Amino acid sequence: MNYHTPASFADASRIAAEATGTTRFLAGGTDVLVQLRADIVTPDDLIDIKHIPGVKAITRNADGSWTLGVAVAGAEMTEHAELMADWPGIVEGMDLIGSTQVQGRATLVGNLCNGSPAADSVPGMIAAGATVTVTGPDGSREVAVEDVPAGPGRTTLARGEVVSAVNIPARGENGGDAYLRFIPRTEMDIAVVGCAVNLTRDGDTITDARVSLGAVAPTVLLVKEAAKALIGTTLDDAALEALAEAASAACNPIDDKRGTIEFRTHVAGVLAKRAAGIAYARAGGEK
Amino acid sequence: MALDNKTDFKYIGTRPERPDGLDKVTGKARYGADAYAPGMLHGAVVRSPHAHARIVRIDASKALALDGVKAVVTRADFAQDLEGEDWNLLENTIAGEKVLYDGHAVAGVAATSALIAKDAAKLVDVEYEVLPHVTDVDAAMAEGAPVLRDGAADHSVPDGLHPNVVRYTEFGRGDVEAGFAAADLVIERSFKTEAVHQGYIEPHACLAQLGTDGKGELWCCTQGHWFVRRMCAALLGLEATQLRVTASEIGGGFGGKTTVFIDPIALALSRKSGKPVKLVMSRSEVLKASGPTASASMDVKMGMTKDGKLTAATGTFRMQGGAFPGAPMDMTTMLAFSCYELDNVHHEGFDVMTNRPKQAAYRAPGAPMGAFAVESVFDELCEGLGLDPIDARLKNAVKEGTRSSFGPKYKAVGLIETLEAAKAHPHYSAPLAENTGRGIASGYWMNWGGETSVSLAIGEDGTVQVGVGTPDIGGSRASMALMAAETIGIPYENVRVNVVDTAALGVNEPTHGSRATYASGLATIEAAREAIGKLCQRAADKWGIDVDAVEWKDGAAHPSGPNAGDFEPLSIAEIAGEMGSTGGPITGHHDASPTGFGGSFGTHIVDVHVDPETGRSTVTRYTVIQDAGKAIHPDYVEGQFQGGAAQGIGWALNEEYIYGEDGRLQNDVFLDYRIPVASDLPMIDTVIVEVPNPGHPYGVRGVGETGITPPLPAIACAVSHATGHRMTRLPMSPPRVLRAIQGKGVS
Amino acid sequence: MVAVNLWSGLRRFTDGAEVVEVEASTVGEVLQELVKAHPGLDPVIKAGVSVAVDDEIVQRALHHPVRPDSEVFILQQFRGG
Amino acid sequence: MTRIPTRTHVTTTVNGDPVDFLADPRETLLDCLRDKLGLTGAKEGCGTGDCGACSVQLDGRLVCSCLVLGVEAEGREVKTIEGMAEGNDLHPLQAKFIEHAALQCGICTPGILVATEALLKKNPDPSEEEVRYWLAGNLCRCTGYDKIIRAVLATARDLREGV
Repeated sequence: MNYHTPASFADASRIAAEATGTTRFLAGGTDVLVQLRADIVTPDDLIDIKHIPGVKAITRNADGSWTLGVAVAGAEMTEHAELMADWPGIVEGMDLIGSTQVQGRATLVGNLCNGSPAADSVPGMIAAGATVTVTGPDGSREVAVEDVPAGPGRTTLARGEVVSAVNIPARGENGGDAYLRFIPRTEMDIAVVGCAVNLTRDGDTITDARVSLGAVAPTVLLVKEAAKALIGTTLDDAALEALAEAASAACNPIDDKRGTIEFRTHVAGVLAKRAAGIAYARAGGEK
Repeated sequence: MALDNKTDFKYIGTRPERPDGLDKVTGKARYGADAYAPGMLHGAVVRSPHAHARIVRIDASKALALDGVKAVVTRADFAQDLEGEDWNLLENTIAGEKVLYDGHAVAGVAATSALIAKDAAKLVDVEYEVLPHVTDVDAAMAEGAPVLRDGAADHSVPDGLHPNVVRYTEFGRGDVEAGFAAADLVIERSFKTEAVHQGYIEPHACLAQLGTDGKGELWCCTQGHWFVRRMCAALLGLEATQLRVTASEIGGGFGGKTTVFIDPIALALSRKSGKPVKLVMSRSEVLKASGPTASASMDVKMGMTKDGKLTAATGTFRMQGGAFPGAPMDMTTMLAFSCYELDNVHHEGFDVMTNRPKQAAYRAPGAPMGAFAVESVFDELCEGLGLDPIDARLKNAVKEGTRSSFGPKYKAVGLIETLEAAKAHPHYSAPLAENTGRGIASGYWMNWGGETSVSLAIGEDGTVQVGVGTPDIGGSRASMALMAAETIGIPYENVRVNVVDTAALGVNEPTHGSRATYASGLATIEAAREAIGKLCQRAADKWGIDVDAVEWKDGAAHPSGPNAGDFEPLSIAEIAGEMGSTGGPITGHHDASPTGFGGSFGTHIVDVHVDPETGRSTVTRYTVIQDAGKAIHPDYVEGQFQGGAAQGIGWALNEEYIYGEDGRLQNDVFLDYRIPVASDLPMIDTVIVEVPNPGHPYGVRGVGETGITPPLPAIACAVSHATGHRMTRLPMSPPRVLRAIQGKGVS
Repeated sequence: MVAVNLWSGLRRFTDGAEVVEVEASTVGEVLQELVKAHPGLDPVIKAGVSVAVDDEIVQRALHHPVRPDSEVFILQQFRGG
Repeated sequence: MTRIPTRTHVTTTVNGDPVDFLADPRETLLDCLRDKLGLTGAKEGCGTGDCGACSVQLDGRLVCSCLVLGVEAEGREVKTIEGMAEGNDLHPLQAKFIEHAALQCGICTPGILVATEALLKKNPDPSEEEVRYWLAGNLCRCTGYDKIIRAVLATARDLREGV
């Protein structure tokens, strides 16, 4: 295995493009090293992107939007009070991944590019409308987060392409987001179901919403029908029931060691209601 | 040895700091994987990816061609012509003609680095002919199930059962039909539990050195190094005493480190390569190929009168223990109804082979499953008859003189005392939150004596060293030191207890069966008494009086009787200081297989909140009440209570072996083999009940195992009460509980 | 004679008897005489049993004394963790 | 078959001391600490970041050393359990763990101590719940966590009160 420490994304991209064998980018390493250890993937070339300037930066842009470096660890997000205040749902989703120790290393981008449908940080990013900047041999492009995963363990990125930044929109007034996941224990499990809700209120009425579900389909889903069930309502009981129904209806899960089809489908609706309640309260100014 | 009835203890019952504490908080303590030897090689094991297959061919040529690879061993490198349990052990250690489960070892490799060994293991080419497999106990007994091995059944199995049924038992007394007829309520239910793993955090590890002269050294993490010696000697064709085994500090065992898995492979690799070989299991190997406990399928029927008296009970217990005989159905049957006085009782047990790893002991092996079924039915009887579950238990609880369900009468035991303490505990009467249920259950473990050898020596300064053969898993060195200090009358700090290697003592059984504090403790006391006799003799010689006129108290010899006051007392330090010129070293020694081990009963109270929308269970309050006989070091008694409860909580709620359709283990990492984490649990309250064991001078009962027996039923009853649905399958994972809540059954 | 209580699964080897009387003064003699009276018990004893004498579980302590009025139970072998 | 491993020379600081070693890029920091530097206080319980027995601090951040490559330690600062006591003066957590019998077999203890030291630095007054969640990635199979949590809370109280 060759270990590379490029000093720019252009270099990282070139190393990856020129490599002939299996390539992995190393940010936090909390998936890459597990796969290495378990003999699932032993890369021929491992490209450590943490030596690239700016990868540890959390920046609030002039328009209120956020740019996060690709090596920002979960713990660094949780410790960032302004980011936490703007996008608690995204930060919570990231914070739920693994242990305190894993939080010292794991990154949003690693979680996204690992391609797991159960990735805890991805529904929050999708609900927020986040994008990633992708650097490749031919330059950079911006891709919506929901367009990155292609299926379990796969992404839509081409050979030689590397995510070089995460872009989160400005929070805006009267908005709130939340992420909840279901696991059998209190910590340390992979999500059996995950749900993020991001919404904006005008008074008591929801004017805009995005709902995303994890672990209920081959990729994390953006569920437009679930958002429709919320928009225009005051999150009354009927809206919550419609939300739950839409969430459950969007599920296309599998039976596996972590949960059943029946269970995931039911709990997706339960979590959607609960997450919507939290997001609604946050949008109304409650902490 | 009888109870001293001593109550004025000076050291026993105090909570001094443990002697190994400093090393363990500074990272200096050396565990199985912390040993290194000059010129050492690293080993790796080639394992089967199939649940059941014939080995057609093993080609190690590519592995051997890799630079740095020094040896490859297969079954041919081990003893041939073994029989019985030795053959089972070897077959499990390294496969012969067939692989019998996912992860079954096929070959071992030794190389100059761990990475090269791992690479080489991948290059060992094994050709398999895949065979049909079976992993479920009920499926394995059914007609047409794949046969693991013809002729494996022993004499106990009646004709007509499937060849996978390899042992059978049946016993009881009275007239159960008449008993059921006399009951006001009879409940009969079927139960099922999944296999679980001991989950010790330290994977198996060893460092082996074996020469062609048949002399060997083995360092390993084990609960019993004499067991390791015997097993390795048999599997490698060695003379037992030519192999010296040293037990490292041990990172948890819970029964799972009472046998061998990789140690014989490391020894064989060392013998073949001529170099020391270190072999360490990965977590995945531990889960796939060490010794998890059995899974069980059970039918229990019990009858009760409306005033709460049991009239009859029957239980059928089918257990699989992997691809070899040994599922602990004997202990399950014997202990299932052990809490209750029953004139009419009947038990039946089946030991069934499946394509899973050979089960090993796990804390009270076999008892928790039986308790789950029996205590759940007892609870349902109480519910049906409107009886308080503690009052009803008190009506049936065994006490001294009660004939046990398995035959002999009980000596002094503390079940009633734990039940009364439970009833009086504030937890039992505390109000319950919404969607929360409370469960009560009792359990028993009969404990064990076992071969025990202890040596004690007085140092030249009057301090004391004790050599024991039972590895210290949870603070037993502190307990032994307390007992030695108490007996000799010197400060705790003046005693050092060492777990010594197999060359230093006679045979010792492992730290298992809750026997270490009882048996090694008893032998320590006896060895101390022998040394005291010698100390008194030296004083008598010096004073020129008869030894009978010397009394030992507070760490010194005192003239007594007609000589009282004639001489100044001689302290242990003074006598020890002159040892060399008064007859030589002063030691004490004791060898025994003590039989006065007293069983320990426990009663647990637990509150569980169940989320009605997701079926997720949260233990909100937990209280353990258990009879310790006499708590030598109460901190470590409480620790055993709390640890047993925590393991039981895991077993009840989330832990399980999950095999896929392909017979392969699907959850071979801690991510998916879900043991309780810190945030899953509440504080675990403890009450130590002390009903002295008449078979130990200070009244000690082993406390290690009982604590895992009541949690399964207690938690199941709590969930049943929280949801209104009787839970009969473990684990009570959220999907299963949600189905019950939704009225879809408990399967 | 000492009355020895067997577990009922062993009746197949003892012509249906669940209690067998033997002449013995130690546990070792009890086991020996049992096999002499009922050779079918040989593999059972060899495989390992636990013996209880007067409510004390003496495991396989062959030297342990047995009196004519002792209550003796043959139990399945104990195992622990 | 000849295999020439590419090994990297790594220079780093461990417990304040400059050290260096040669690492195959596949070797974890845990492998390097244990097998190359003789620091066996960090344990491998799982190798997948699920048990926390290998916890160390990397540039002051709590991590699992099994999820860090040895080559990543280049130029960084590593602190292990061996660096927790100041000479022979135990860290208050270490002393309190012994006093409270907060360990049985002790295999998880180094990781738990390293993790709780990081917690108390960040939060000198944690609630029971905060301690439990902070330690969720440190598995202990012996104790049921009770005495561990009590020892951490007691140490935090002592430190706050300047005992």
